[in-house]
Amino acid sequence: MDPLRTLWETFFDWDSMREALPDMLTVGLPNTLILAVSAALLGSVLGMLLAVAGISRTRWLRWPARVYTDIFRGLPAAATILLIGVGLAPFGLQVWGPNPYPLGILALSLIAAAYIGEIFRAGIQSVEAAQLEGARALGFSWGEAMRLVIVPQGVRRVLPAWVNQLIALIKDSSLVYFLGLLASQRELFRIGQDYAANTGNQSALLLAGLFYLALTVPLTHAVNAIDRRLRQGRAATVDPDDDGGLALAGSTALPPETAAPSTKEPR
Amino acid sequence: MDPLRTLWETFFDWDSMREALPDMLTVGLPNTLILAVSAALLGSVLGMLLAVAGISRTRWLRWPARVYTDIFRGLPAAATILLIGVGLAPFGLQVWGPNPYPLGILALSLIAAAYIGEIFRAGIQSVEAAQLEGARALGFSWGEAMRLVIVPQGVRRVLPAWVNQLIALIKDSSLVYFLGLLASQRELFRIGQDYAANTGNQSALLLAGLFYLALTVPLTHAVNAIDRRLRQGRAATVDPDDDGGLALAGSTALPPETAAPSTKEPR
Amino acid sequence: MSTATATSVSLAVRDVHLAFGANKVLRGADLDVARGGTACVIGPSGSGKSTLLRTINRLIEPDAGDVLLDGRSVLRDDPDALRQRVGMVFQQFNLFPHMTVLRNVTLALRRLKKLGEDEAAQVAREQLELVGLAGKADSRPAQLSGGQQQRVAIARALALRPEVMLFDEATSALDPELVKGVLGVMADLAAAGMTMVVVTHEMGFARKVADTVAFMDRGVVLEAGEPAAVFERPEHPRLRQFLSQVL
Amino acid sequence: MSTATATSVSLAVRDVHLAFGANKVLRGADLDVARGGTACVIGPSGSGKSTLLRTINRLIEPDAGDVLLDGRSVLRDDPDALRQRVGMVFQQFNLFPHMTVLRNVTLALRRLKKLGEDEAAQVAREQLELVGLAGKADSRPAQLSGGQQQRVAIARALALRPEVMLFDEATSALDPELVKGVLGVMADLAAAGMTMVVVTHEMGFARKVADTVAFMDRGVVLEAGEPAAVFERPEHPRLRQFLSQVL
Amino acid sequence: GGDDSTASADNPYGLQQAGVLRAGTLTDAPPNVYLKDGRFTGFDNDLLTAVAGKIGLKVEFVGTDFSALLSQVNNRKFDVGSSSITITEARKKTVDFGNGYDFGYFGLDVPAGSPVTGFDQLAGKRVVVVQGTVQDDYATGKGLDPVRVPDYNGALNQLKAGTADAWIAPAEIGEKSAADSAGKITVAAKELSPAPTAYAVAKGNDKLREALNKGLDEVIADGTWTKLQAQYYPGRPIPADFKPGSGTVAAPSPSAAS
Ligand SMILES: Nc1ncnc2c1ncn2[C@@H]1O[C@H](COP(=O)(O)OP(=O)(O)OP(=O)(O)O)[C@@H](O)[C@H]1O
Ligand SMILES: Nc1ncnc2c1ncn2[C@@H]1O[C@H](COP(=O)(O)OP(=O)(O)OP(=O)(O)O)[C@@H](O)[C@H]1O
Ligand SMILES: [Mg+2]
Ligand SMILES: [Mg+2]
Repeated sequence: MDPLRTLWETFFDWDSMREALPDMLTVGLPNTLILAVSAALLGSVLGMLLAVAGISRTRWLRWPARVYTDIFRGLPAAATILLIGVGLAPFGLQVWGPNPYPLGILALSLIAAAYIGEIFRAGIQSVEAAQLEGARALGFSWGEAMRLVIVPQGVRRVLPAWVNQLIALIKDSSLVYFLGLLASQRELFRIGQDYAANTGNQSALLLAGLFYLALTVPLTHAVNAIDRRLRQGRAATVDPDDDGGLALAGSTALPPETAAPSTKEPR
Repeated sequence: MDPLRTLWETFFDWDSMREALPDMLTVGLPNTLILAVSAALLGSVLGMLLAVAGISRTRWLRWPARVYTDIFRGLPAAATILLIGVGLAPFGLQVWGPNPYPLGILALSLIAAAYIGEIFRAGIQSVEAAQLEGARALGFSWGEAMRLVIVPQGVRRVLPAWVNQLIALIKDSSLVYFLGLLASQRELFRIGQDYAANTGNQSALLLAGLFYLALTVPLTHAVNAIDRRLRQGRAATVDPDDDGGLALAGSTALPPETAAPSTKEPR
Repeated sequence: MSTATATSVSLAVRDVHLAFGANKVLRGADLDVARGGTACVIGPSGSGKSTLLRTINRLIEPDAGDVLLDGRSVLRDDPDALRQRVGMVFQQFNLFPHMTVLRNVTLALRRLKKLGEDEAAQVAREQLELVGLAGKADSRPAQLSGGQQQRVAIARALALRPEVMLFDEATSALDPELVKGVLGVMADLAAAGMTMVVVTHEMGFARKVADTVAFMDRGVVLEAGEPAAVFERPEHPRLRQFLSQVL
Repeated sequence: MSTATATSVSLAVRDVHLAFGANKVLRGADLDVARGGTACVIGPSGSGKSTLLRTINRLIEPDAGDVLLDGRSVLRDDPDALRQRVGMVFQQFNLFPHMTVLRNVTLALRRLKKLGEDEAAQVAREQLELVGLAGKADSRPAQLSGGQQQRVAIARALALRPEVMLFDEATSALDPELVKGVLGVMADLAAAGMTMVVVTHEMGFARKVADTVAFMDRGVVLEAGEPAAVFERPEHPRLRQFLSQVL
Repeated sequence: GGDDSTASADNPYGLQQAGVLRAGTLTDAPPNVYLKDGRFTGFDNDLLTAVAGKIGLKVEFVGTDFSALLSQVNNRKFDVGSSSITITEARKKTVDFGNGYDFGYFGLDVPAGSPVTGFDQLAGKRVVVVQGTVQDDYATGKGLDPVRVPDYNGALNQLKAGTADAWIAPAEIGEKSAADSAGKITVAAKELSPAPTAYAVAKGNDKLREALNKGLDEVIADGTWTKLQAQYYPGRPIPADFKPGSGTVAAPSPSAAS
């Protein structure tokens, strides 16, 4: 057999995809969304707390944040999910019953928070000290200055990296599988993998990938659009066809220089 | 059954850990390092190219970078690794023989590049346009200005987020397993998983996690230390016991205010 | 500036010391400003003028010395409350780049003075009008010229009606017309009882606005007094040399 | 500034137009500077002075009009080559915060002028010496006072020995002594044949350094001529009004 | 089937590397296939080594994930798949199977003291299975809506944590887990699995499939199969109607083989 044909059939077999599609749409997609969205919200809030604690002047906030981040970022996600899912299972059983989602979401959020915390910290620390001075000179407390002036600027600077983490979270949501899932609890990737294991054909897995793309690409572009809107400056007046341009912060972005070939390509 | 005892036995069985230790040290650790370090290097270089292409004024650079990022970030890592590992296998076989590492490293790098590219882009775009003006007014071309002035500042701003991705890479290195590994090619996580399967408890997996920590924690702190050193300002003269302080960029960080309880806690 | 400030306070800086590492920037600086008075601080670049202003509202804590408002040390109080009484315009303006000009001015009005949205906007617009920037309320700082940014910074600080104002080179980016305008605003403020410290390198400006002129060099105030005295009859040789360079 | 620049060029700005969106910032600005001459641009805040300087070295491309060096349009050439001939000091300095003062000055010397490490450092130190900052070579910009930062920016631009220098409020943060110093430096530069355009709001300074004074208002140069003529016998009523405000 | 371009005189089976049978397997599914002391072993793999020996091939084992195994066999990254792969119609669309060489019992593991005593009492209970296994097929086929986990440890964890009422396991594994559990888990019942397991080869690689079938018959006839059965599944009775291999050779009885 022609190896290219085999490859094609392995990954792009339409019949397998069609077969998996209904399950993916009615079961996998909602479940992935439930897991990812809840964990994204919780993880971002926790991440912000970690970031602020991580740059606090109080050692008793800085150190715990550091240790938390090191551990939850360093351990394999599967191990963390197992530790929390199995370790807290007796407790979870009492509160939520045998559904693994609550503990799974908790574990995913705790992991995401460690990553998102570092991203937000990077953004916040990159804001010039003069901004904090400006805010504090008006009479804002450190917390208010952070909340109203520093954090909004810092977070905007790292939005693309934050999107990274949301996308990773969408995909990590497949790891709740380690906690045991009913057929109706499977998310996109798991359904794809079930088909792959049962048929030996990877097309359903690729279909799961396409679903991921359908979630992540609009997310990326929505955030990029917001990012561009928030970015101050001439953008509003620029030919929309050339959106972005060299969109550095601030307004006086240099115009394209068609006359100078040496400046057209980065190197 | 005492649930705490069960948990303890499941995750902290010293005998299982001791049994797995030699393999982890002599086989898993070197393999994980080979995979992660090569992919980190290649992925960061590609990521930088993607970031610069992504903010270029030339549509023919910006769009491919965008599409690449969307796809490689959106697809599940396992699917990408399989696609590349299986799809390029005939080619790989000719060049490197049946060893799955080269293709695995390639796939890991391509995935990491998509994430790292977005991180670097965030950092670079956050640099004020005035900096680019300053550099170009001296006579530097766009590429030189980027390379000498903008990129160094931008990358420093997102170092913690870059470390995030390196850590994710260390852990993603376990996914080359999908391409098939000889016993001597297994990395930390796989060895942990295999021991866990043979012993019926997760301790070996947790040991793998501890190895990850032993890699990721020093990495984090090394980069943080470099970050702090590069950050301009008063840092050099600050009591080392209170390192960091409120380390915003620039020098005039506010001193701790012990007299004002309302400003001590972030909120 | 139609509304008078509630109270009028005197300001005194007493033997303030501050070092950045080994660099002793303030080495026993003293300054006295009467209630509702205006002190101009002049002196060579790097002599510690900006640093002195920062210690007054405790953006930097002095290593030693004291700052008194109406004779009461500010070092024991809550710095946030202090800074609501002591406004500041920075040499580099320190505007918030992610907010419009209007929001730069209303932010503290709403969050600290607890004004409603509309009320804050009205106060802010009046203040912007006063510095000739009514038309730029919806611009971002990066879309403004240097002088426009400086005026936004002035408006932002004045909108809060502080008892003491610290201006760091408040007219450095302003043309003669605007300097005249700011001068008028400041005369009104002084008349209304506001106490002011103005760092400036424009001697003409200092002569016009100051009740007291203080000459700083290397972290100490070498000479202080009425403008006429300081400018016409400087005693310290360093000050004489300095003034001899004025164009 | 002992080394003379290789060549001496004349500069002409011809009917330059530029709009930021609906905001027409330049509306047909003209300017002529003779070889080795110094033009001072004065005018109210927001009149387009900084924007005009930016169009001269093509940091902003004008929407219409032309810029000529020795009669030759710069708009068709490689802008990087142009900018090596035309140095600029920004109103906000635009120093590189992640580099020491010395590296701020040596960067272009090494990368563009291809000087060796030591040679570049020597040129830079000489230039820093000239602006009184020899002792700050190893500081970061954020550790400097406003006037010190401005002087680094001046040193950084001058170290490259451009044929034309554009100063945007080059003395706004400088005290009278330093203004005198910079004045001396500029006199030397002019004597060595460097052509200069200086935006300033200090009329005394303009009067001292300028061969030509150009008064800008709302994007056009309303009046230009010898300092004596412009300052003593202003023709345009707007200019008369402007000058009447000088302290 | 089709023509086999990679086959040649010195490489009659079209292997990736002449003389070496590259076998894709799992590292973590004892006792069928697993990795111990750096060696791939387990009943299926030891048997495959013996079979390959009969046709003059050396085996090189490669560990992978089950979900990726069959597709890589089909793409000839592996010459053969060895992982207690149950022959199903769905899988036959992707790969070809040799003759069956093993059967399986299901064991029903329950927490000690559970009221469940048989496979017929599982309706409405939370039943855990490992994803993609025959047990999964079986439970799903019976409409049980099982909880799926990635590996045996996951299943065991569910029982221990009390989040599942029963685990349908391969009988040997279920028994080993029960024995290791210090009385916390017991095997409630056993049942014969419906379909045999076999080695998988790429579609159309008939030469290799036939050679493996021939080798399999030889190791059945010479008693290796029986010996490995006794080694890996001690005490497990062989059902009367199960015939390994082509069915034309008889396996010697355990007593005769040893
Ligand atoms: N990036 C921008 N986007 C929109 N408007 C801008 C931008 N930059 C400048 N402007 C506007 O253009 C006008 C001229 O600005 P410019 O900086 O040239 O003034 P200027 O004469 O240098 O004033 P100043 O003396 O205050 O520095 C101002 O009204 C300003 O608001
Ligand atoms: N964060 C800092 N770290 C170290 N040194 C500093 C820092 N800030 C200021 N300095 C030093 O302190 C001295 C005084 O600075 P300051 O800004 O108070 O001067 P200034 O009188 O305001 O000068 P200018 O008129 O130029 O603004 C300068 O020599 C400066 O280099
Ligand atoms: Mg200052
Ligand atoms: Mg300007």
